[in-house]
Amino acid sequence: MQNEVVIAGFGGQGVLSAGQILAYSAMAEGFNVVWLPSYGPEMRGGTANCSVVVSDQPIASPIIPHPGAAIVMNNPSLERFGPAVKAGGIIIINTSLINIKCQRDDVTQINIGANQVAMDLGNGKAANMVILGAYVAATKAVSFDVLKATVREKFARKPQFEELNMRALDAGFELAGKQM
Amino acid sequence: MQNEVVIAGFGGQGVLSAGQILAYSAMAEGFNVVWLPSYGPEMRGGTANCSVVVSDQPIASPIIPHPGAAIVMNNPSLERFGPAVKAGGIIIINTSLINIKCQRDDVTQINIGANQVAMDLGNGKAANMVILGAYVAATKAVSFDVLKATVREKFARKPQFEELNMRALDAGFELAGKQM
Amino acid sequence: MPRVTIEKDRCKGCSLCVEACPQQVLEMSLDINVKGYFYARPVRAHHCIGCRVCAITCPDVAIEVAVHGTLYHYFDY
Amino acid sequence: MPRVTIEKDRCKGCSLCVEACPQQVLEMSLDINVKGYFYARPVRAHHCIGCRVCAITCPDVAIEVAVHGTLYHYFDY
Amino acid sequence: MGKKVLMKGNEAIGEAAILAGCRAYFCYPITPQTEVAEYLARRMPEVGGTFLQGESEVAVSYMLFGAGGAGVKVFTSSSSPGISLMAEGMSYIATAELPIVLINVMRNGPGLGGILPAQADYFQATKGAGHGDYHFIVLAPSSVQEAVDLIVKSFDMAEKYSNPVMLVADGMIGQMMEPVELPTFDEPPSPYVKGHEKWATTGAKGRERNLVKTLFLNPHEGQDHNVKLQTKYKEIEANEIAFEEIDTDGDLDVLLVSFGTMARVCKTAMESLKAEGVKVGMLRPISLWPFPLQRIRDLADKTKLVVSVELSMGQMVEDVERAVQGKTPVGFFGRAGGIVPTPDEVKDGILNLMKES
Amino acid sequence: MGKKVLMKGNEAIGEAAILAGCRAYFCYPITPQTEVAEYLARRMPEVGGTFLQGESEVAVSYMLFGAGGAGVKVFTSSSSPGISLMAEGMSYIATAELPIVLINVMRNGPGLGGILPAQADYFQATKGAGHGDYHFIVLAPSSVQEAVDLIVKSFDMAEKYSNPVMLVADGMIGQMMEPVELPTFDEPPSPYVKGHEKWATTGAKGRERNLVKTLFLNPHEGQDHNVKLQTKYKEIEANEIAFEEIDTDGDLDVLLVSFGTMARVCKTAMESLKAEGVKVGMLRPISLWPFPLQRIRDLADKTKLVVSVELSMGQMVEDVERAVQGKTPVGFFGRAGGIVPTPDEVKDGILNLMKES
Amino acid sequence: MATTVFKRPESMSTNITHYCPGCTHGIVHRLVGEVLDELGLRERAIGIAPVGCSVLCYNYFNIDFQESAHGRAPAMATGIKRTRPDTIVFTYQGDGDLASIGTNELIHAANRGERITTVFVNNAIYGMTGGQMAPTTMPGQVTTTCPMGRDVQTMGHPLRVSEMLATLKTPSYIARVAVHKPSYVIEAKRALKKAFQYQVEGRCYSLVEFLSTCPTNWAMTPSQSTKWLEDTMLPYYPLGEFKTPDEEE
Amino acid sequence: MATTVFKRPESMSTNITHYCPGCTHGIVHRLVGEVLDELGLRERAIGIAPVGCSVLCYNYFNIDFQESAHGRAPAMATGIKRTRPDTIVFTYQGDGDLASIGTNELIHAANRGERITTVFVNNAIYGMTGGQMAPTTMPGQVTTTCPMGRDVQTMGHPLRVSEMLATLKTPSYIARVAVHKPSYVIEAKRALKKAFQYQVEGRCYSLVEFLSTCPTNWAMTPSQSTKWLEDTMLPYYPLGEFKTPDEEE
Ligand SMILES: Cc1ncc(C[n+]2csc(CCOP(=O)(O)OP(=O)(O)O)c2C)c(N)n1
Ligand SMILES: Cc1ncc(C[n+]2csc(CCOP(=O)(O)OP(=O)(O)O)c2C)c(N)n1
Ligand code: SF4
Ligand code: SF4
Ligand code: SF4
Ligand code: SF4
Ligand code: SF4
Ligand code: SF4
Ligand SMILES: [Mg+2]
Ligand SMILES: [Mg+2]
Repeated sequence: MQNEVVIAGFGGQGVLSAGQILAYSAMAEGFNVVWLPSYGPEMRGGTANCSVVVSDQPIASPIIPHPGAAIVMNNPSLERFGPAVKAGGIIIINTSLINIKCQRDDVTQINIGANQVAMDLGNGKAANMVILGAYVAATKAVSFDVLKATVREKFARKPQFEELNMRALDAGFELAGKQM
Repeated sequence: MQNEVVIAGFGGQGVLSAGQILAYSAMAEGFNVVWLPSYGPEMRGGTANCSVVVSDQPIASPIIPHPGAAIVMNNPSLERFGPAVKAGGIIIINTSLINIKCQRDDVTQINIGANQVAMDLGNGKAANMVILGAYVAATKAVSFDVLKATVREKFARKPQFEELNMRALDAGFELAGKQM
Repeated sequence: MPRVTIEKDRCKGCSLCVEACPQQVLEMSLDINVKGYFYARPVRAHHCIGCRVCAITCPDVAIEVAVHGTLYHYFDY
Repeated sequence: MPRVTIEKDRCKGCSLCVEACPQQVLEMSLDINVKGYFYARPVRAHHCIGCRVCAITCPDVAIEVAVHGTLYHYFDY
Repeated sequence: MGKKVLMKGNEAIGEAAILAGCRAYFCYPITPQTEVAEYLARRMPEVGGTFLQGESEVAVSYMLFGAGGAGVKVFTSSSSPGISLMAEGMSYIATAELPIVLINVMRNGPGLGGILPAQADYFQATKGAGHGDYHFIVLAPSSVQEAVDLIVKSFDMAEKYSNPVMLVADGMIGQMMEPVELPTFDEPPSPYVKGHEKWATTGAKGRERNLVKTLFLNPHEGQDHNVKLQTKYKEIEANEIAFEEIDTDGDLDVLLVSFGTMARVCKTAMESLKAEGVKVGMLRPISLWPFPLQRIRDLADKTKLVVSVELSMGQMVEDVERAVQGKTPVGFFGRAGGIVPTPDEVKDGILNLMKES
Repeated sequence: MGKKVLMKGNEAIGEAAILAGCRAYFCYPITPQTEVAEYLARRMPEVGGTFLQGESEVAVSYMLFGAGGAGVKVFTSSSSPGISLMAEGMSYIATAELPIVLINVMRNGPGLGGILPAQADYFQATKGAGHGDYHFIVLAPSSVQEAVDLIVKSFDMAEKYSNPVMLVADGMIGQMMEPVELPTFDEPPSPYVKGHEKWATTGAKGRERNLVKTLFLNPHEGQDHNVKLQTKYKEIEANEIAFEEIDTDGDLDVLLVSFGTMARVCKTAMESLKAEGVKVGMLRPISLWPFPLQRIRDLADKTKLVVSVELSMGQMVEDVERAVQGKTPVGFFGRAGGIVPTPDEVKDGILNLMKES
Repeated sequence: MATTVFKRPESMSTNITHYCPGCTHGIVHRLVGEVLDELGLRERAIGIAPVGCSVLCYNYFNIDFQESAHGRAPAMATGIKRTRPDTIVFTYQGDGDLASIGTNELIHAANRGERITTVFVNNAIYGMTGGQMAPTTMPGQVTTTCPMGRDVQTMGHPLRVSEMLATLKTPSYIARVAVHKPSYVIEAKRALKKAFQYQVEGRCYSLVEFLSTCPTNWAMTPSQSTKWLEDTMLPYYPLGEFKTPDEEE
Repeated sequence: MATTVFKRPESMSTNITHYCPGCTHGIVHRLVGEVLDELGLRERAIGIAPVGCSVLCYNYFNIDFQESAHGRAPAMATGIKRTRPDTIVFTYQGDGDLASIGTNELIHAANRGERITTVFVNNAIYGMTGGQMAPTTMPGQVTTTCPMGRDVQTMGHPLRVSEMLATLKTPSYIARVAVHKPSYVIEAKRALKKAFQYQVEGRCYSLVEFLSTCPTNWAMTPSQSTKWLEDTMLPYYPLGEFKTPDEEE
């Protein structure tokens, strides 16, 4: 079993930490895992992305040109990673900020208005959790309970965010479930 | 034909320039020549020496562990280079400053009180010319006329020294001649 | 009459010009430009005195100022 | 009585001590030491007041000064 | 070994140094390894150690010299241009036989280049950036776990041989997160180098004074010191060659030689090559200096082609050629500019080389 | 060619640069090459050129970059530790393809070492002191005359290939005096690099602006630039390999490979070896990079033993091994610490190696 | 008819900078462009880019440029100006570049009296590499390499480059200005114009230090940054001309 | 009974120095030895030798020593003192070493407030390499790399290190002294003792600059050198304490 996902968006959308949470969860489940950020030019702004590989075997190449899934948080990310996902894979699209079409018909597309949902929950910053919940619902890369436990641990010292994030994960998980 | 000589003494005794004059003379006669100074520690004081190789063939190694001749201007120089001269070679000893004995019986020793002679001529600094004259008398490495011409040229702009140096060369040449 | 022009897609939304304008001519937009920034725009253009303060403040050379008729020389620049 | 001692073979013949001594105690030699230098030596030892100025001046720590009896403390050193 | 934690390579590198007993870290920021510094800026004070950001890499190399010469375990991290600025210092440190440890998280060059992963400092690391005859021991991890393990080992080797050790990783290893088991020790390693009392400068109380120097004005002293160094280097060559072999049993169509991240890409490429019926094996040097010359030479006898695969325009390939001694053709596949080739690109590259050879 | 004059190597080196058209020299003093600076401190003003003593070798390397990037012929000289400090700058200069010329009058190391002659910066010069994939053209004169000729040639090569050139001499060549014929030109060479208008920074008057840089943040741009450099290096390898062969006709008992002063000592040693009935020949590389791999490989076919003779503990020998490809045994004879072996020591060393092999 | 009283200077290109929103590097760029325009120097000018956030500054000017290694811009400028004395050469450098790794090149270019101008952007931090301490970082200021704030007991006090350089006898002009508010920008431009004017006149070294913001690594909004600069940096880094040619000539 | 009122300090070895006759490096050495003795620091002291004529200075002391690369002594001292805070660490550096190639390490060690002491020997020339220009060379002074004399128009004015360092807020003690005559030597020792005393007290960076002679490369007799120093150097390099701890604390 090997699951690969690339998570991409603007800097500040929390794509790197969403990837890390996924990686922590995978490790907690006893999988091998590699989290690899793009670390572009040495300056602020622009886009960010990371890839997470989860496997029950030792992971050879950390470079995944054609991942099984992509989570895209904005237009440039869809443009860049949409075509890369392997046939039969999954693309999770943040429709709150993406207004272009994904031209692939050989992949499953899941549309989540992540920013909107998060805003409705009280804080737009939780958009990354919404979409992460959706990803786990769609791929079962890790168990949803382990994912939630990881997030809970991570926000243990900020209970106000813990609650919000739990609800964000749930919301994404449900929305994706409906589309499967 | 190849002639090698090492010229050694205190810093300031003019051993490097004596070697250079010899080298210029040899070049003027159309020989190949290498002048090589010891360039010891990066600081003042201590001893100085140079070696001059004159040959009618291209000169391969500039390093002459066993030269045909040595000109030694003080005790440490005799101690160091006395034993190095090849058997059948020549050692020219500045008896003005050397009070130790050269233990070799397989070389020709020529004793010149170079400082004394130079002092008598009016300037102790010409000791190097005295002993150079002696060397050329003893080895005929270059023609004495060419040597004198070289020195004359070198001191063309300081006529007061030119005269002194000519007489110093002559004195050394004669003294050595008598000992051959 | 002075005219201030802001090149929308050059603007990075720092809002320094808005804060700097002595005449409250400028405000930040509610929608985003191609780079994803809220951008500055003149909303009270007729209050503009052509003083150039906004343009001088802008780190992104997004602002141009033109003046019709009398040019008041408030400061050397 | 003060006594100034110069270690002959440490001396490099700079003659700074000779110039420094307020009592003209020291002079340069006419013969050379093992290193080939004319060296400084006390020639009017009985004039020495033990002031240490020569020793303080010597770059080669060649001079020692000892004092018998009263020690005049001319300066802090 | 303790329990597994998920760590970013750069942070794991910092923690590994602390686990090895190191309590002194001097640095200058440079991408893609600045997180080592940022991590240790927090951690060193917690464990009572020294963290200092120097004014430049040149200065840092001599802070290492100073601290190393004072007998403490000392560490730094930098990246390609920063390492170049340490060239003089590295020559000095090796000459003084100071047991310092240094990691180069390589980025793409030459010049200012960029900040993406590369392995083009192989020559610099193994043949010496600085002047004169000297060697750092050079080790190349290919995972975060191995980086941790090799750093701990580096401090031991440095101490054992009184010789500096350089690790070379690429930006990818510094930036990625992987689970690691941090080593545990019955007795925590000392922050001081064993036996330093004999040579280190700590104040000459109750002993002869110690002197740490690299000047040898007397040529015989210089020659002797060089011979001493060479004797030590021979000993290291005899003891410390390390590599991993994968699928090298039996006759081979092609033997890949590759290190670090590139070797991981090769591992995946090997699967596809095997699927196409190619008998492929790999030797992954872990010690780049000393280099596993003899083992590659032996494997060359039973392989049709040896290919050096590097994130460079071809550097280790020269040592591979030296190893193979013309027994079989040697090919090269590489990329520069920070581009890490995909397993498929590597596969295609190998197939092409096989066709040509 | 003009008439013969007796010149000290270092002074001849300075004069040669001026003859080649160079009117810009930046330096930092270091024995055994300081006389180059002292000579040019007088000469440059006489010919209307620029002489500047910089604050350090690091600074000097970027003064070279600046002047080179402004399209002028520029020169520097230094010695081993000083060259190490230029490691970063050299990588930058090679990346920006600036046609600068530099001489390393090598002294004994590593570390501060001493000031006596050595050849232990072979690795540094040929494999790159700096980071990343780059090459200087590296030339090694073995007499004062050849130093002069090669410096003049270096400026041409630098211009032709838009590539820096490094000469490596040893302290002996810098310090000794030999007769030299200084080259004469019908038309004095220009102080400016041919075609610099296309790329050099001189003020963007009446043209597109020019940009001299080494940053390639886009990996594809970085890869392309690296490929461009490698293509040029291949061209240089094809055109510019230079060496001298002595007595290499017929079958050989031993082939010596040696450069610079050491090759001259070998020449004398060869006479004694022949006297003892040994069939000995020598290949003296003049270009160290590119290295005469193929020619040595060819000669290896007809010789029983190849020996690399160096003023080092063994560096060029690795390239010799690469050249020989196991066809015949490769031996090494060397000295360090500034000791130049006598012809007899070399002879004995060779005889011993012949016995062992 | 409308008169354009403010627009992008000729010496700048039309590229949009990569700087963060509100980063005052952009203002300093524009001032350089304006001064080059106003003094008619575009075709004689050669800029040197540093390593730092402004490493790409060559993209924003329409003049000849060289890009330096970290800290070495003054040496590079020396190489150019000594061999091309008719050009106008300036370095553009951040505080990590100029006041940490590159202090030696700075001091010696200034002390030799190189006929160049340095545009020094002091934002009290290493911007490009993500916010490490600089020698200019303020006491107590939190950065990634002084996570508890700069402790002057172990890391010393911030380096005042202009004051230090002004003790040198050689340089012509040293001034410190700020660009966080329009009134300061106007003053800043005056100083920069003087600096270039002196170079045109053949006088030696000039430097203008710009107090500048780094909203990203200070973790502030642009307008908070402006206030922090005013409240924290200004008192420690007083503005003014520290050295003018007349003093010495 | 005779009381010895002057003899070689314990902290020095008995080796005869390699310095030229009349070179005042020797005096500075002795002062260091005397101060270490008088403060009882021999067994805690670690010296750093520079590259310059005093490269071998470790031969003349009976204390732990490290030998640095050219100019890097303050960085080396930092490495030692930060990891061995109970030792007393000093660098011994010439003007080429400290004021040319090593200015960066000097300034930043001083500005970080390293708890070390620098013994700075300014003889206005590169002694060891045979008399090249230093940043401290006097206007008009002839050296092998400024054979027509230092021209301040092209090479700038001599660098006054102590004045420059004294503008830094951090360091504790900066003083300039001379050693060409006994009365100056006495003053010099007082300053040096203070500098070490401050280090013992845990205060931060101290530096004493010694104006020193180089008879060989100045091409003068020792006593001519003394006079040249007095007449030429003293007016440009005024003696005194430029910074003391009390000022700032
Ligand atoms: C030799 C070297 N060391 C380190 C770096 C990494 N580096 C790039 S930019 C930078 C700091 C720049 O800070 P500053 O000069 O203050 O500029 P800013 O980004 O704040 O404008 C550093 C350390 C490098 N590129 N080269
Ligand atoms: C990197 C490097 N560059 C240059 C040198 C050569 N060098 C040795 S000593 C010296 C100058 C020393 O002058 P200074 O510091 O004034 O000491 P002094 O001899 O005058 O006491 C130089 C340039 C070196 N050893 N290392
Ligand atoms: S020109 Fe002056 S008044 Fe007009 S918008 Fe700009 S700041 Fe406001
Ligand atoms: S100052 Fe410029 S970038 Fe900032 S908001 Fe105004 S127009 Fe936009
Ligand atoms: S102690 Fe004083 S009086 Fe005596 S010799 Fe020395 S300087 Fe002269
Ligand atoms: S001062 Fe010292 S070295 Fe100089 S002459 Fe006097 S005793 Fe001799
Ligand atoms: S990181 Fe700071 S200095 Fe760099 S562009 Fe952003 S705000 Fe400006
Ligand atoms: S060269 Fe100068 S500094 Fe060096 S020992 Fe001689 S007099 Fe002293
Ligand atoms: Mg900054
Ligand atoms: Mg000096």
